[in-house]
Amino acid sequence: MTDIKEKRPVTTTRPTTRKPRRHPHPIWYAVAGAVLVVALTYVLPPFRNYQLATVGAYFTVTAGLTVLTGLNGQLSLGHGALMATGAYSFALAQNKWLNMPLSIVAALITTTLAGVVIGLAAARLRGPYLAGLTLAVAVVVPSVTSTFDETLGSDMGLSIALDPPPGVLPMEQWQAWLCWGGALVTTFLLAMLVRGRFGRDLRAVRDDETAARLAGVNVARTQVLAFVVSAACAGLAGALFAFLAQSVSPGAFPLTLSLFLVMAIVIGGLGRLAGALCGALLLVLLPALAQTAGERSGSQHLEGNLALVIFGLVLVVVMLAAPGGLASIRFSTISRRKR
Amino acid sequence: DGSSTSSSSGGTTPGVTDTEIVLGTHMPLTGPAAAGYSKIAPATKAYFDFVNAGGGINGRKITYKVKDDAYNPATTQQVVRELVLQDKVFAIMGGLGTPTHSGVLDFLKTNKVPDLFVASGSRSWNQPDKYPGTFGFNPDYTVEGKILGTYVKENLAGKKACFLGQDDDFGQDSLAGIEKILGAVVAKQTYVTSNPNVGPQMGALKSAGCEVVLLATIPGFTALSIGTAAKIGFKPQFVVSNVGSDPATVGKALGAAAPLLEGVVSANYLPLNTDDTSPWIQLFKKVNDQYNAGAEFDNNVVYGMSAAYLLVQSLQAAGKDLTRDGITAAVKKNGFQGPGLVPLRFSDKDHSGYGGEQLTKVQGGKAVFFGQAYTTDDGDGAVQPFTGQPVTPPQNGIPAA
Amino acid sequence: MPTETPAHELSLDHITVRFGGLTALDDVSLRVPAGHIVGVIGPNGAGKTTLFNVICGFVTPTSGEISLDGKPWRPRPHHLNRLGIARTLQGVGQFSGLTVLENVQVGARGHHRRGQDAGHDAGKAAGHDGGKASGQDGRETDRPAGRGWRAGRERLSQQDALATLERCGVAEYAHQHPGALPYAIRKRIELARALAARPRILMLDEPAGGLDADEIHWLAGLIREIGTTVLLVEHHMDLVMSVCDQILVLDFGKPIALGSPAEISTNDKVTEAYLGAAA
Amino acid sequence: MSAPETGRLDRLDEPYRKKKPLLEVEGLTAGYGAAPVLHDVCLTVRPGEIVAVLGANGAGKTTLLRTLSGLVRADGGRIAFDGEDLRKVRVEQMVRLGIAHVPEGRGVVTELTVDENLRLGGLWRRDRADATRALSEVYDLFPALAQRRASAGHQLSGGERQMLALGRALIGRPRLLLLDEPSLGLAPRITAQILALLRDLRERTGLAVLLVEQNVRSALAIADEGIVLSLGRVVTRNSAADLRDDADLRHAYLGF
Amino acid sequence: MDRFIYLTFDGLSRGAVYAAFALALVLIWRAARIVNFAQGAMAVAAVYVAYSVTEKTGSYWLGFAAALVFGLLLGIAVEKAVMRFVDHSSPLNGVVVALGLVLVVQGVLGIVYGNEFRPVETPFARDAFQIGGIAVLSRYDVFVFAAVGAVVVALTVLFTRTSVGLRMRAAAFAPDVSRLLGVPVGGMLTLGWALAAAVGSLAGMLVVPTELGLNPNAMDVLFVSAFTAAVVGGLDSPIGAVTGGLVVGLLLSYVSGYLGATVAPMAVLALLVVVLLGRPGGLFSSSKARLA
Ligand SMILES: Nc1ncnc2c1ncn2[C@@H]1O[C@H](COP(=O)(O)OP(=O)(O)OP(=O)(O)O)[C@@H](O)[C@H]1O
Ligand SMILES: Nc1ncnc2c1ncn2[C@@H]1O[C@H](COP(=O)(O)OP(=O)(O)OP(=O)(O)O)[C@@H](O)[C@H]1O
Ligand SMILES: [Mg+2]
Ligand SMILES: [Mg+2]
Repeated sequence: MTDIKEKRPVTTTRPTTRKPRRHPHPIWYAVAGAVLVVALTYVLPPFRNYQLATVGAYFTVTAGLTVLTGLNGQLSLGHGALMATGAYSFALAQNKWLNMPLSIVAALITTTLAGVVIGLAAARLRGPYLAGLTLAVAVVVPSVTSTFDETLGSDMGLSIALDPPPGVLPMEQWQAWLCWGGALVTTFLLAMLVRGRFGRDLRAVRDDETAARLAGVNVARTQVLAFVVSAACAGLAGALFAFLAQSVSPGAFPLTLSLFLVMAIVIGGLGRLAGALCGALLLVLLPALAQTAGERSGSQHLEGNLALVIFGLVLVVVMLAAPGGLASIRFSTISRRKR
Repeated sequence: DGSSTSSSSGGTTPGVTDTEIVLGTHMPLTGPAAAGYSKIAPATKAYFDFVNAGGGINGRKITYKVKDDAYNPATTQQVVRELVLQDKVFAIMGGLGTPTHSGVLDFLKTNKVPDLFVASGSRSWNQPDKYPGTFGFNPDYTVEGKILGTYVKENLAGKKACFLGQDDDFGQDSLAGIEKILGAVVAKQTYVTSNPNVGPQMGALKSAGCEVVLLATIPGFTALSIGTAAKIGFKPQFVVSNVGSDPATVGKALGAAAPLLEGVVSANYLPLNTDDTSPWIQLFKKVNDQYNAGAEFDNNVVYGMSAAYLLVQSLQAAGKDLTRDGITAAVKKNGFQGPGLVPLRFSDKDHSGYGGEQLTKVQGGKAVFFGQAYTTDDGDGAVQPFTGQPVTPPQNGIPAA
Repeated sequence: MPTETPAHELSLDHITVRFGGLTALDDVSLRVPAGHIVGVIGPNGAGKTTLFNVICGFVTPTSGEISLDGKPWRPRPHHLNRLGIARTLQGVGQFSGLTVLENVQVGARGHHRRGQDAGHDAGKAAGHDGGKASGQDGRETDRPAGRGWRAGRERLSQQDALATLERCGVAEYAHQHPGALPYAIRKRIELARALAARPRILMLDEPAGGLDADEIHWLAGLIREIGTTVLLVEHHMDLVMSVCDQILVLDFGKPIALGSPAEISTNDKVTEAYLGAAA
Repeated sequence: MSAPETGRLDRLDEPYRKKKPLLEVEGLTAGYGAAPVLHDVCLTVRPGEIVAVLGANGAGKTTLLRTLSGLVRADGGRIAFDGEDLRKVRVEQMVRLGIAHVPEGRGVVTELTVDENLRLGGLWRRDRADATRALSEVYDLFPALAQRRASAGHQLSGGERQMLALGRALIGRPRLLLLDEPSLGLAPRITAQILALLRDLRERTGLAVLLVEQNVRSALAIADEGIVLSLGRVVTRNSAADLRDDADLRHAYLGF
Repeated sequence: MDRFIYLTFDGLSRGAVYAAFALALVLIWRAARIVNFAQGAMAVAAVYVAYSVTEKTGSYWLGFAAALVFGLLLGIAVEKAVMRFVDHSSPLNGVVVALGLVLVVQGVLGIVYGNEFRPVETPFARDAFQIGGIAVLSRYDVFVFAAVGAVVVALTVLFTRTSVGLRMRAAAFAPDVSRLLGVPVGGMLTLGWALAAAVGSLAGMLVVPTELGLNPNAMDVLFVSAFTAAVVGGLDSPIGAVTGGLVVGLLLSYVSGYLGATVAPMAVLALLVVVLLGRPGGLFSSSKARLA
């Protein structure tokens, strides 16, 4: 066989790029995360624990969404509706059986089914057309709840029966544990799932569908699967939110929620779980910080609106300064810039 | 002063020191719902500032923390927890909205936070056994429906009465009240806030031959409904819920078509912002000018200040030794006399707010009261005329203990 | 050899493809015997890529039949890999978000199944099947312990992909992203991805595009030695003439000639339509 | 080789050859961020001259053309075109100076039709009448395109796209043509036709061409001069004839 | 039958305003390949400007002109000051920046004007003409139809007949190639944003009077309907936007009229599913790209 390299002394001198360093196994991240969260819940005051819990619940959905949007390239503006599906299923099951694990399973099952249905339609659509369809899904929630108001309770929603936290555990701490339990299990499973062939296929489909099909990837199935996986994550997150709020109502899952989720994963850093975490943190902290900043500096009339302006400006500025998202900022980048 | 920790009440009551009482609320300050409601909290705060300037209550000044929840129940959860757990408020005062506020009832109960004068006409606030710390303010939608129904029954007898309502508990409770008096209406239609076109609904009412249309609508949709009806040459007598009847707001939304409002019947339980002869309005206007930067004086301002007045009354009644149990007990004891046209219903067994309304009619672009006030309940109780005398505010505008 | 190879591995019968008013393929028939190298040439727009698209299932023929191993067959793109058919694209179709190594791994999906399929002679002829891999590192047969079979399989596919990249002379780029690489390198990565599937039928659409003389020489060697059935669309006549057993010439979608390189190069119609006076 | 009928493309009567350089590049350094790809590149193209740029893949040929037309920013060095400093000229001004770049991998706007793509090539021109004339000349030159006038770019075959990109560049009647692997995907007959056309244009209009081509033999067959790039540096610069004969060089860099 | 006719006209007049706004979305999509989620907020800002001008001068038409001019300028400002610096390698970056802009614009409007509803005048009466006792169209509806028609014609001419339109499309699809062909890509983007924002402002002027009243969120709900309309029609086609707008308007009217307002959003979803599963690029999508 002719080996082309031998005739080309010039080209072989090109420095070979180093092999990327190996990442630790996801289980270590999960364990470290769990230890950190449990430790945190003992030092944080109750409200911070509640916020921590909210971050966990958001992380569950942003992680799933970043797999769908970041790795598979499908844009969903309807994840708020999937969360609502999970939340309502959880509420109904919980009010019927008062059994948390069972209710969470119920939430997972219904959202998975919803994910299959939407995913099947989504697999045929691209770009803004997919955005349009999922947007319509996002805005249909109130309509569904009022059409079936006997069971879903219309605008008022449902309140949820919950067992008290075990032992003498304060409620907020219990909430943080459960939400982060859900988040860490989810992200661990997602990390395992996207490490190997499936993750590669997801990204291949995102980058070039034709080439992916020729390489043997079943594009439609990969896309549906991605949708289902991320829908299940959204379902779990919805259940966690319902658990946190002890109630569900359509107003808690407005279109803006769906939009904010997309915003979170993009600003956090699209396609990485670290980005999803950044995004989840941002979803909780940024509005709070913006509101505080607004309160400090404005009169009564301004505070809400000023917070809005600050929130929006931060989003724009971050996106311009770090187009790859927060998770893409590395110390090395920063130090290189300084030089 | 250095007295921030020690307190005559033992220092155990959150949000209360010798010099301060911290109250909190949640309101939509931004987002689509802000348009209707964002003026209430500033008015409430202005009245508190007025009281603070007059020396406060038992030497304590009121700090009122207003959190924006954009009318999103999930955000309400967040901000109310922040108020209770982080800011350690003494009580939640005037939390606004049915879906938003009902989500935090359990949390407030668990944390034993008094939940005073919820700004919504839902019947959910009146559950003394389940939520002992929660109290309403507005007459509930069923009470109002019964009173409006009574008006139709007595004055427009024999005319075909129809209904258009918001597709939630507001519309449903309202319709329930109306039908308790009138029996089934000839035609009923609903709308959803996400679709600002009531053409199909008004068309249906028109073709059903309706002569009276009862509206359980928020102001924007009142305007839309009346405007749309006129557009298609449909001119029934409109009878509108207090929620969506403020002629200033609705008239503005109608713009040039504002004259259509003439003759529209509604009801209210607080003095009307346009009634300059009312001593309450005079007081509130003064406060508004001094402490609310002269904000446009509409019925939302009247509402905010009336609620604030009631809260100050409650604090006075709870006495110097302010505790959470103390204030709920004081509210339950009732006996408050204030701007309201009818009595508050508070008692051990009843946590709903005002128990009735008086009818109004739009004349010359303003609403004016006519006839007399009625009271009733949200059950099958009769609608009865209320004969009590209105009271005037105290000289200095601040209720005494 | 476990089974006897059928006479015609792939055959197309009276394929016609129309796009609106345009007839891209007009009653094209082609029989491809196993192990043969069949070239498809013709002027630009003659329908060569369309013919490939028909075989791959991207284009459904307006009429005509396809059969594989003598059985009627309806191709579907993502089944090809499993059936042992691999194709390169005319341009470059790479996953810009994946490293070069991952790009090749995507194509290497059938490999663990084929690893046991020792009778697969095509790979062996190219010195490229499991035998060689295990000869190199001796790890193919025993599953690597420690992280379970999944991690093991992943490592296997990685080794395999690296070996394929090496074979195409682009292993040094394994951990780069393909977007910024020179065109010719990307063409070879494309080739590596197709080879990684260890196909029995390899379809190459202008594989020499952008390659220099040296590389084309190397490519010719590869095609000749690979031992699988090859369908080759190419404008580089030296390459086509030197490697093909049989050549189909298309013009405006119509087959105008079919024969050995020698026959084709002396065919007047072909010279006129395709090669031009220069050739 | 059948010479195409392009008589009407003729604008200049006097031979422009061997006049003062049209393009002069000195000490050019350029790249994509971190490490430069091109180092200290020098070259000259005179009117009516065809210069072939040769080199292994990855040598930086494409980068050189992209730098000349401004798509890649030069980090250092001088680029002069007809006396003007090209580094100060914005990309969109290049056509107006008479520089046309046919990028690697067919820069066809796939969402536009063939006709729209071609018209786009002449939109900047003030001489509308001549732009229209040039358009019909291109259709004469590539009858395949004429047939597919109303087809969207993304329906075309590979070769059709290449013809489209090339034809579009000709509509601007450039003085300097930067061609990046024009033969890519083209049938031998069309390639020959295009090379003949280049020769023809150069003779009659003084067109200068910087030609990147993997098919070294045919490139050197029509070129006057060749430069060889290796790892971003000019390793040889010589007349085409000499390059054809230099066996060592051929073996080391050109592989034939 | 009367009811059907009534609902049809009601739906058409509503659909026309969706169409107006959908046109703005189509324009920006063609010119910059971005779905501008800030379009609604920007339009509201323009309507506020018109409101102020009309308050001051008492003239509707001065306000109208001011809104269009302001829209034009706002579009230029947004492109030159923000969008130009967005890294468009991921299409989502632009979307997120647009969402950020929505918050900024709404917040600023809230600060300047407050969150209350404000009345907006219409230049023509909104009482519908009656034909045989059925209300059909008002003068205002006719005005809206005329305006929408004019915009469609203008856009169609722009994109199919003029060289600027060709340049804009080329610049949006292939910036580098366009630059090589002498297309000032930056200028084309600015122009696209300016025109789209102006059309958006026009749509805002037409829409807001038919809504609840002017407030910073006045276009939120409408954006969803208009985007749906644009998607149904095919984002690349002005005619598609108008068709989509009218279809959505009619559907909402029929469903609200015959089945109740509550189910209307579900009907829209169903429409999208049916249309997009049949034609994944919308009703007026052009031919499918070849795969290989
Ligand atoms: N999906 C399609 N829609 C419309 N026309 C098409 C489509 N696919 C191919 N064509 C047309 O069919 C003809 C054949 O195209 P094909 O790509 O098969 O040519 P080819 O022989 O591969 O040419 P080349 O050598 O230039 O690559 C061309 O004219 C092309 O424009
Ligand atoms: N966009 C880019 N970003 C970073 N590096 C690049 C980019 N494009 C090219 N390069 C690098 O620049 C070098 C020269 O590439 P270039 O494309 O100019 O080579 P070439 O001589 O044209 O090769 P070929 O003959 O294969 O087309 C290569 O090492 C390549 O990896
Ligand atoms: Mg081809
Ligand atoms: Mg190159």
